[in-house]
Amino acid sequence: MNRLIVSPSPHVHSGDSVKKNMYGVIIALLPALAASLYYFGLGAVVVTLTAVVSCVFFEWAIQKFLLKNESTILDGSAALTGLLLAFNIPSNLPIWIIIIGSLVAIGIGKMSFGGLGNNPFNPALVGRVFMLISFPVQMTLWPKPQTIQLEYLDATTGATPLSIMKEGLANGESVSAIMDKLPSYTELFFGNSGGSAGEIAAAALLMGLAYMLIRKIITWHIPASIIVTIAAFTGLLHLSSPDQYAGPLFHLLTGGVMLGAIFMATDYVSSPMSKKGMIIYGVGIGIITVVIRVFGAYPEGISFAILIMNGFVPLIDKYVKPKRFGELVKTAKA
Amino acid sequence: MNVVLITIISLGVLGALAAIILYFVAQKFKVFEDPRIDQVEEVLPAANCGGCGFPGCRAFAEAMVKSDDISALNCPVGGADTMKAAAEILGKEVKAADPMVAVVRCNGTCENRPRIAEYDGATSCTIASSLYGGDTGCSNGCLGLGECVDACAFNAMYMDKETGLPVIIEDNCVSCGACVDACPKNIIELRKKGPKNRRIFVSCVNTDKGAAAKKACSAACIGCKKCQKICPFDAITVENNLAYIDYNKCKLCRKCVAECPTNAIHIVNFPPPKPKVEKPAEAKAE
Amino acid sequence: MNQWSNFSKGFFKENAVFTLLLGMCPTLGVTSSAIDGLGMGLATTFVLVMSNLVVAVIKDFIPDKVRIPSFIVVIATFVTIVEMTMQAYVPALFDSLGLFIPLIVVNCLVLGRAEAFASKNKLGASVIDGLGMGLGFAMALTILGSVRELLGSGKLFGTIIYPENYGMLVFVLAPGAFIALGYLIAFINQVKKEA
Amino acid sequence: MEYVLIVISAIFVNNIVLSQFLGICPFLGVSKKISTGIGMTGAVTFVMVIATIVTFFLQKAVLEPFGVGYLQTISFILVIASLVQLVEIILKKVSPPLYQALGVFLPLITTNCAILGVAIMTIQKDFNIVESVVFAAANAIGFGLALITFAGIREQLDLMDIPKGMKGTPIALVVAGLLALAFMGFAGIV
Amino acid sequence: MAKTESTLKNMVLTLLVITGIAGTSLGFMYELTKGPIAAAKAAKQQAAIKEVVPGFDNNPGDEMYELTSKEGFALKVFPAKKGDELMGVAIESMTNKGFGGNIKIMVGLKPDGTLINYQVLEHKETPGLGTKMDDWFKADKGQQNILGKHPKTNNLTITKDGGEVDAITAATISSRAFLDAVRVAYETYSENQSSPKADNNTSVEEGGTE
Amino acid sequence: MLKTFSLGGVHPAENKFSAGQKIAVLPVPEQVSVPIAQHIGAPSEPIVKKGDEVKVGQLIAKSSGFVSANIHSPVSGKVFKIDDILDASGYKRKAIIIKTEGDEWDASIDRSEDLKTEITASPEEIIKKIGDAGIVGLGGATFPAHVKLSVPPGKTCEVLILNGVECEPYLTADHQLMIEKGDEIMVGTQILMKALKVDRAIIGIENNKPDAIKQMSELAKNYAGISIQPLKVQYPQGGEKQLIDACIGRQIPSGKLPIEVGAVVQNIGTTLAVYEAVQKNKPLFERVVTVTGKSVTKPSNFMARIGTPMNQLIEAAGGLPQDTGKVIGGGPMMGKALVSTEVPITKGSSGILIMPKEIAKRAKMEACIRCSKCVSVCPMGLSPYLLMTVSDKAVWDRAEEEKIMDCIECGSCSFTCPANRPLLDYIRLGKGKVGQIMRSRTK
Amino acid sequence: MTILILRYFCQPTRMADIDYIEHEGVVEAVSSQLIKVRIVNESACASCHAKGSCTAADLQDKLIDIYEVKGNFTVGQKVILMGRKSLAPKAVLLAYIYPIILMLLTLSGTYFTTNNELLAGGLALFILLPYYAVIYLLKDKLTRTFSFTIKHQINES
Ligand SMILES: Cc1cc2nc3c(=O)[nH]c(=O)nc-3n(C[C@H](O)[C@H](O)[C@H](O)COP(=O)(O)O)c2cc1C
Ligand SMILES: Cc1cc2nc3c(=O)[nH]c(=O)nc-3n(C[C@H](O)[C@H](O)[C@H](O)COP(=O)(O)O)c2cc1C
Ligand SMILES: Cc1cc2nc3c(=O)[nH]c(=O)nc-3n(C[C@H](O)[C@H](O)[C@H](O)COP(=O)(O)O)c2cc1C
Ligand SMILES: Cc1cc2nc3c(=O)[nH]c(=O)nc-3n(C[C@H](O)[C@H](O)[C@H](O)CO)c2cc1C
Ligand code: SF4
Ligand code: SF4
Ligand code: SF4
Ligand code: SF4
Ligand code: FES
Repeated sequence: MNRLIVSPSPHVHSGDSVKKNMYGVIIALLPALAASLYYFGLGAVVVTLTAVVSCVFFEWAIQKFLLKNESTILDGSAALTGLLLAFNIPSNLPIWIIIIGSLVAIGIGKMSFGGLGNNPFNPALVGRVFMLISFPVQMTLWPKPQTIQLEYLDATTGATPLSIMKEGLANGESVSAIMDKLPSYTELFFGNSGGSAGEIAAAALLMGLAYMLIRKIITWHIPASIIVTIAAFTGLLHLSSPDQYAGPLFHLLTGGVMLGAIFMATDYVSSPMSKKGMIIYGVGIGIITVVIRVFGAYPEGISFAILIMNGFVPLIDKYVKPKRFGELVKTAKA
Repeated sequence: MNVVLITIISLGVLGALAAIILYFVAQKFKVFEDPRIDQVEEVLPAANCGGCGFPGCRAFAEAMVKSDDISALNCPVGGADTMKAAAEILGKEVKAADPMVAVVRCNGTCENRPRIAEYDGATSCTIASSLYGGDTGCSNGCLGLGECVDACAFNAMYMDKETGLPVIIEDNCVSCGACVDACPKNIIELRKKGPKNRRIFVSCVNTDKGAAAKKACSAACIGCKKCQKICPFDAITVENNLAYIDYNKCKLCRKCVAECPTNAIHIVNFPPPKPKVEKPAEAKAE
Repeated sequence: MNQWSNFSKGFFKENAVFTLLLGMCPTLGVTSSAIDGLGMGLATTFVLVMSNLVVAVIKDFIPDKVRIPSFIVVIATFVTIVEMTMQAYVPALFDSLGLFIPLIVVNCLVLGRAEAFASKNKLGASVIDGLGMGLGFAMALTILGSVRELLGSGKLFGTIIYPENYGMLVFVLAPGAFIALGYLIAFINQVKKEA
Repeated sequence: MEYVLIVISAIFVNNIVLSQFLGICPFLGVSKKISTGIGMTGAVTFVMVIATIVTFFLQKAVLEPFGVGYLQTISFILVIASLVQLVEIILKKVSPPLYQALGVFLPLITTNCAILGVAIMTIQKDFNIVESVVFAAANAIGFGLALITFAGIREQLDLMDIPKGMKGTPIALVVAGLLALAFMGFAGIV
Repeated sequence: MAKTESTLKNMVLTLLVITGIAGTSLGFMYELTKGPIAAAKAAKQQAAIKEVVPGFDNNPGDEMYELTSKEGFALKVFPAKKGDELMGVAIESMTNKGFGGNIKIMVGLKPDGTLINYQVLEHKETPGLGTKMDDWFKADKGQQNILGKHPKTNNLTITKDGGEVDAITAATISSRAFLDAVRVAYETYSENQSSPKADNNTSVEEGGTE
Repeated sequence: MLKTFSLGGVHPAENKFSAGQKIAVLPVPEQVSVPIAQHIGAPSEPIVKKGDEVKVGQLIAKSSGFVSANIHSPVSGKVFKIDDILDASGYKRKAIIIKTEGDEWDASIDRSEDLKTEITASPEEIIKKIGDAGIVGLGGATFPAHVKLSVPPGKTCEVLILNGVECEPYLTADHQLMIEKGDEIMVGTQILMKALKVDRAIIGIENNKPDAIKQMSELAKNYAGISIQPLKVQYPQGGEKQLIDACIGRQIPSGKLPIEVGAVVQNIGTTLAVYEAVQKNKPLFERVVTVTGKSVTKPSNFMARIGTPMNQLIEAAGGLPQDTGKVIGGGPMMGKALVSTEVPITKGSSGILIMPKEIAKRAKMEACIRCSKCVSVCPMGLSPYLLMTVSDKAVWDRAEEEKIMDCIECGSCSFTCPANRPLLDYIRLGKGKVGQIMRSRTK
Repeated sequence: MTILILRYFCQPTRMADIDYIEHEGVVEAVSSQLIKVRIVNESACASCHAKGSCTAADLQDKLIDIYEVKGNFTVGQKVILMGRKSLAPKAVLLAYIYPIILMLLTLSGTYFTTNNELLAGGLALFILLPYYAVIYLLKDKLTRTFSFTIKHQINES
């Protein structure tokens, strides 16, 4: 007789898979990738390829030689980490630094904890911040965006809007005076400004967000709470002293806020599990980002903010549980 | 010299103060921890496996120090040597506990026991056993998912891929009993290691009636009581269609072995058979 | 226990840093370069040896209940001596070790050895124990310092090994200290398992 | 404003554990459970504040006037060691059940570098008494923040399959390192 | 040997004896190292002065006087003389604008205010970043070098702020702060130049302690 | 917006192949095996011996406790033996095996087809009759109905909720019953209302059964106090707690019963059985079973005697398809996979689902990526990913703290998990252990 | 709006749900109204392999008095000691946090009015005396608050 398969229930599955989610995010990143290729040309190609290839390679090598377990490189998470790492660094970064960054991201940030699903911190950001602190010189030289450029290491460099703002304010210039030196909001929206390879085009990133929301890869809670918090906080500051603090739109469209809020803070592994927790997490990221940007030494703070809140995720998960059925009791009238 | 004087005075005052405070502290917080606990703990294997029935090696050490009669205590991992060493520290006597070893009481290899279904759930014997009796006709036998192997902290078990059954590596087994507790089917038993490591046991736990048992597994104990009748030492009892050999009574005469029609009785570590006719499939004698 | 193993246990088997995890603050705090690590290690060794020596001598005169404060006084005395001597003769090292010199006083390793070993053993054994544990501690600090210095600024004991531009600054800073020590301990555990 | 800066600096920017490397032993040792971490924070705060006041006294009223500043180390440690014990005695005397409750829930490990370190630092920074106390309390809170966050992560990691070689201390140190890395973002705020 | 019992008397006595011995030895040790410690400090100062204003033959420590800057810092000024000729002054200047707080430097100025050399004394900048200022501004690379420049004729601020000095890469804050300390030294010195400095010169004497 | 429950939920493909198939009466089998444990609670005690003659509807095993139920012979014939047989539990358990001879019903059973609307029995009599008839919940839980209807002192029931949701994919038994036996169900409802002393009953029906909603609404006009509540299609709407939440917006607190919020839930099939027991004196010995599956040639709804071997039903539905991988007793979400098709139908068998090999096999389990999808679908607001981990690591106190006992084993979490983690497998393991610990504590 | 947000987050968290914290202990003495249970302080140090060298550890056995006793207990029996979980924070508050706040207040109050550092410090320390006196007076109440119960250990199969 045909041997029957037995297993505990349920006997059907939604068909969702880790792979589908990861490749879904990669697809969502394609518009931003296109924008970065458009503005940074060869540099973007080199940086992206190096990061993706080395992340996947390191994951494979560590699993093969150190952990001696089954390889999971095909699930797309390493490639995604590589892609996001590439999106977070200048497109003229020397290859050897990118390789170190990938090693740190995958080796320290992910595989030391046992691989996919175990890492408390966002691997790509671990890699990025490690590089930022280790190689501050190279990590703060931003190539100027221009249509289809073919230079890589010797691309002309310029400051990011955020550092121009920070420098300007430090020199006592007023916000409006500095804004005149900067690209318009529309230009910022479509990515025509200096910055990391993948962070510049808010429009492209928002397309990715829409895609992920529709495919139900992520929920709105984290991105929305980050964006709203940043807008509200900078809005308040701006209202209190318009000459000292740039407005919300500026903060949202510059630097990595969009990339961070949409793609990095939402990383499943290092974000909270409950909706309430996600909102707390998002609000925390928003506040810390603004504090670092406005009061701290770094012009940009979202990477740090996400990492810091990653640290709090276990606490959030422990004390902020999803609403349980029957918790809010509506009993019968006695 | 002035400085030296001030130094001495201020330190002296401080010292005196500290002395007084600490004196009172010491009065209030008299805690006596027998230093022998540490010493005993030192000689214990530090496996913290719980095989002794205490939460950890330290708790066991405490128990040893505290109890007057330690004959009931035994660290299976360390064995007689450890117990002797510990007893020496305490100046107490140990009776050498009989060394034990785990045995797997199921011989439902893929050959003996045809599979009638294919399990596709979580790899856990407990989960599988809460779902159904198993993927063979025998609902008592080993499920083959290796929960016992995972439980063993001493690398003394592995799953034999051919037979689908766990195998105990006698030399590594410290008889901690973790596997016994882990198995939801109560298949593993700790038995006396026996003289020259020789022992005899019924390798089956099936309680079905003879025909059903036989149908499910060709090596099953069918409860025919032949062994019981032949045993000169009354070591064998048959209950619920299943024979059991009491290791305290068994004198290893091997009469029952040949008697068993299904070869359900296993012998371990005996020299190879002399002229005798065919031998039961000795699965785990090696 | 023979004297050699009494001495050598501090290097590997019972290394304060790698296996006992004692005195973590100086271990992490002053190892941004190999030389600082070595200096701190030696200072600690001195205190450890001297206090073990004194404790072994006076152990029988001390009532049990003031054991700890007495030991603390002894240790603190030697720490202060080290402090003053360093300040006088190696001011540069004193500056870079900073706060961590007085903190030798609370290094569990020092008090721990006095309490666990010297107060129970003979003079000779105590001194050898102190020397072994101290040098083991110094060795650990030097290794960690070397690793951090090499990775962080491309130097080893101040000699340039590769251009500083290629160094990873993190290793000179706080996070690098934790991370480097973490992997070092993992590595040593691995070696120990294989040995 | 001054005080706010002291507080922010001590908690976030120059966190006592994550950037000053003080109190690492309890940080690694008492961080397996969040609840113990919380208790530990309370105890450390209390001891740190009292120790700071007492050592401040000692410094200003004895050591400085008599010109025996070099006795700082030895006298501070003696004072602190006795103080911790004293606190225990008083608590026990005053309310045995309260003391018992504390005893069940948390350890009082306080002879660590953090206490002595903070006491010495306040003197070095030449703070006045209020500043000193605020500084001490802020450092204790900084310690607590790091400790509790860290304990949270460790509790989570406890449920995960960390590779064999990294289990235990190594992974804890790596986590501490990454936490320190994250906290570097606060650099320059004050 | 029988252990001493833990009676109150014994305890207090033991501790008294121990602290007594400790105190005595520490006191002597202090007496012993007091000199060398002071000497080490003085030597350090002397070396710094020597580096920033070489070639003097007086003891600048003896002739040290203090000036107060606009910001309220007390700056020590060490006149370095060869014979009677003022070679220049070494000024211990500082700023609180550093990345990690205060930065203290020793600046050597010619009597006319031209920068001879500098040495960084104390700082809490990030190793590898801010610490580069130790020799960054001495190196002949790009517009890094500030030696031999005159704060009056040269705009000694970083290029980003419109000046003519290249900042240390990725350590703009430290660079600004460092140049600020140089400015403080120069401004304070030059302002007091006009006023009769001879008085100051002799009034503060207790600077170099025994 | 249609009403539904407030937390979580999933929507698996419905696959109701047998919808609209008239309930066909299955021929009486040659031999039946009636397990004595087919309900929640203590197994019944056989009161017949080998060789005894029995009639259809004759009591053959007696309830052996408060929570237990009578069992009646589904056929007439001779008791062949009482022996251990493999049943749907996957284990061998005791069953009464009867060889059929003819089809002779117990005389007291009213076999006429006419509707008997007048309810003469008093509430107590109703409950007694239901108990005597061995009626247990046919919705799957097989909880003895008379126990559920005996409202404990101090509690009052305000509303009766009928479970016509049939939220499990594939199954259509209740749906078809509502179409074909609407009137009987209405009367059954009235009986239950009388037994519970309530004047309000709600029949919850999911929106994917528009014909049933329409028909029942029509009928309800003739019966006082009964209303129909159409519900959004969402699994596990049929879960008692979810259904109450969906229908009347009340949530049963953790560890409590529906009566806590003044509700009692009964399944449609149960209601019909109640009608038959009270009005027609017919004990529970047959039920509607859906036989379905992607490659089943004739997906059907059968009226089958309890104890009929499943392979007879499968034969009647066109035989076991070649590509069969799994045979499930019940629906795909909560049903039990069977080792053999020879096991008998019991009171709890709502369906037989035959799954082809290619979809029967679970995909490979991967590491949890903490995507929180399991959390958001859990209708009980639990954290399944955590419950699985703590069960795996045997951290039982944490499992208890995380309310593992609240899990209704709906399987939504395992269904959703992109990493294919067998969440529910482990949660069940944990529930078992924690339950054991909790019980030992109260002892 | 703010109120709404506050409400959203201020729902009773799960902390309160599980009320008891548990701790293993051994019955040390039994009398008519009171059972003494010895616990090994779980101060993490207890299980640290380095505790031998670490004097910071307070590895002490503690005796806890149990007043509310249900069931039979015998000396030497292993039991589970239960305290209400909310006790822990409360104990920390009473023993440490409140006095700190009191000290801070006294300190800043005195300092900013008198500008005398030593006086301020002294008073701040001194204020602890009345504080602990109050605690002492509240002895009975506290005894009731910080009471533990015990139950039999479950033998987990
Ligand atoms: C002050 C203090 C310091 C400690 N330090 C360490 C330590 O450095 N390393 C360590 O493994 N355990 C230390 N412990 C004990 C740990 O908290 C913990 O109980 C122990 O590591 C458990 O080890 P296990 O996981 O191997 O059972 C310390 C405890 C205290 C109270
Ligand atoms: C940990 C850390 C250390 C830093 N150390 C310094 C420093 O020592 N000096 C400094 O000027 N900036 C320091 N920075 C600040 C940044 O490098 C800052 O981006 C830079 O000073 C200004 O940027 P720019 O030089 O690219 O204009 C530090 C930042 C961090 C996070
Ligand atoms: C997840 C889940 C899904 C359920 N789905 C249904 C269903 O679709 N139809 C149904 O009648 N009962 C269903 N039940 C059973 C009900 O919870 C409940 O036991 C039943 O409706 C009560 O009626 P009964 O006692 O008459 O069976 C389900 C239970 C659970 C836990
Ligand atoms: C929505 C989403 C966002 C992600 N974001 C990141 C990210 O920011 N950084 C990263 O390394 N991996 C990211 N990943 C991939 C994956 O979760 C990551 O490799 C794990 O953290 C590694 O354990 C993301 C995955 C998803 C589904
Ligand atoms: S085989 Fe069983 S008894 Fe033997 S060591 Fe392993 S777990 Fe313990
Ligand atoms: S012996 Fe028991 S635990 Fe081991 S594999 Fe077989 S069923 Fe599982
Ligand atoms: S099976 Fe349990 S844990 Fe999983 S979704 Fe359903 S109720 Fe939640
Ligand atoms: S759905 Fe699966 S992968 Fe996602 S959190 Fe739950 S268990 Fe983890
Ligand atoms: S060395 Fe700092 S706390 Fe132990």
